[in-house]
Amino acid sequence: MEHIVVEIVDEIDTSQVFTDLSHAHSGGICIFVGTVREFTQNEEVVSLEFETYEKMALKEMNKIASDATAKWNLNKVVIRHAVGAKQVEEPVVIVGASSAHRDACFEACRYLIDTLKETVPIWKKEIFKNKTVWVSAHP
Amino acid sequence: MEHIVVEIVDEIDTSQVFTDLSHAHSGGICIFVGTVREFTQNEEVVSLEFETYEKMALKEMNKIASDATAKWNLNKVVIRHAVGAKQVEEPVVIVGASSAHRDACFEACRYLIDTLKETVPIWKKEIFKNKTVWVSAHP
Amino acid sequence: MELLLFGIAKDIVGESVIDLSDKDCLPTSVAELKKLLAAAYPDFSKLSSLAIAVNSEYADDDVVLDKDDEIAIIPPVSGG
Amino acid sequence: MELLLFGIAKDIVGESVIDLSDKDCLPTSVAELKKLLAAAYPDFSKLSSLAIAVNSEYADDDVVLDKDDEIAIIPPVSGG
Repeated sequence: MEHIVVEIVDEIDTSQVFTDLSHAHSGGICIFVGTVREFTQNEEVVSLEFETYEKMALKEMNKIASDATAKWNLNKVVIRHAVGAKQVEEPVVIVGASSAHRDACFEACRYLIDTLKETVPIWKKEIFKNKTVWVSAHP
Repeated sequence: MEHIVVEIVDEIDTSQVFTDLSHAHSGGICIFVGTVREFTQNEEVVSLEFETYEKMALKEMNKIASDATAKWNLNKVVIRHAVGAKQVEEPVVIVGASSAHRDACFEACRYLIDTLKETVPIWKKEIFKNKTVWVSAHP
Repeated sequence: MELLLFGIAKDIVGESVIDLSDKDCLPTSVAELKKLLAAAYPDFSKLSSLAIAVNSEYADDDVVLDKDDEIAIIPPVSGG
Repeated sequence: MELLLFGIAKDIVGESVIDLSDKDCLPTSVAELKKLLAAAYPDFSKLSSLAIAVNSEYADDDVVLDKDDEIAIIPPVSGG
């Protein structure tokens, strides 16, 4: 699918996503950016660290993007995730879709981020002052 | 509200919106960009032309942004609309919200664009090869 | 009393401002103004909707008009 | 047969790869591999979930393992 962009990167360039999603047949673009929050359950986060099983992550991201283009009438789809150390306010993931009308791009964008969080093999470690935690590892 | 940005501009700089919405307490940013489509009901659009009653438009945009911060727990809100002539693929409106969790920013972003389209005094003229049409003017 | 016109309303009237100051009796409410406009410009009745703003706020029919108010005719909006 | 480890699974084992090639009998299915891991590393049972990927695809318990497969242990994912 030529209109799908799926990437694992060291740094996310937020300004690039509009170029990726721009399309003459699109009237709407919806984008979600996940960023590092300073607090998790009232504990101050120093930084986050992401690692991935890249080969599999790219396969899963491609599946999600393809499924989205099958479910909705989309002109373009982007899924881009960062790895490595990320500081507060830095973007860690950006997903987006563009479509003729806004219903499709809003629904697709939500689907992209929700499904990515469920299936893509990427792991987030929260680094606090006195401990580190692999997010969601334990019940 | 210091965290609300509401503007009428000649050109939308899409890269600026992430800076506007970035916040240490936000884990999610949702953005919608409205762009000029090449076709409306199978007719080729040459360009669009937007005009506004600026004083009132800014008031209405501020109301929408304030209402959104009352309905959802948002850290920042942006509503920015362009006026003048716009070509195919150009952005004409950008709205967005940032929040701790993604439900709030997705719902708020949708609310911002839906309400803007209903209440803000901005008028769009579609310029086709052989005619011009004020959008939504007639039943 | 001046009326500001936008979008298709401006095209229908052919002006971006209507000056009512020299009229003998000015409309005293939004309802009266709407009646006056309907009589003067029949094409307004063909629009999907027609709102009036007084001092840059949407105004219901019963809002009273003062000669110093900023009044605007708001045809169907189509931003975004 | 090598197992790739990520996230907390890597921390539990203390390695990013486990080489099973020198074992006498290799696991022949995903189910067998899971049993073997549970016995060798009791801390895996404390995780919210534990998936196995074979050749970079999620694999059900009944998937058969070949000695040349790329096998990965997938602890609970937390991207985004």
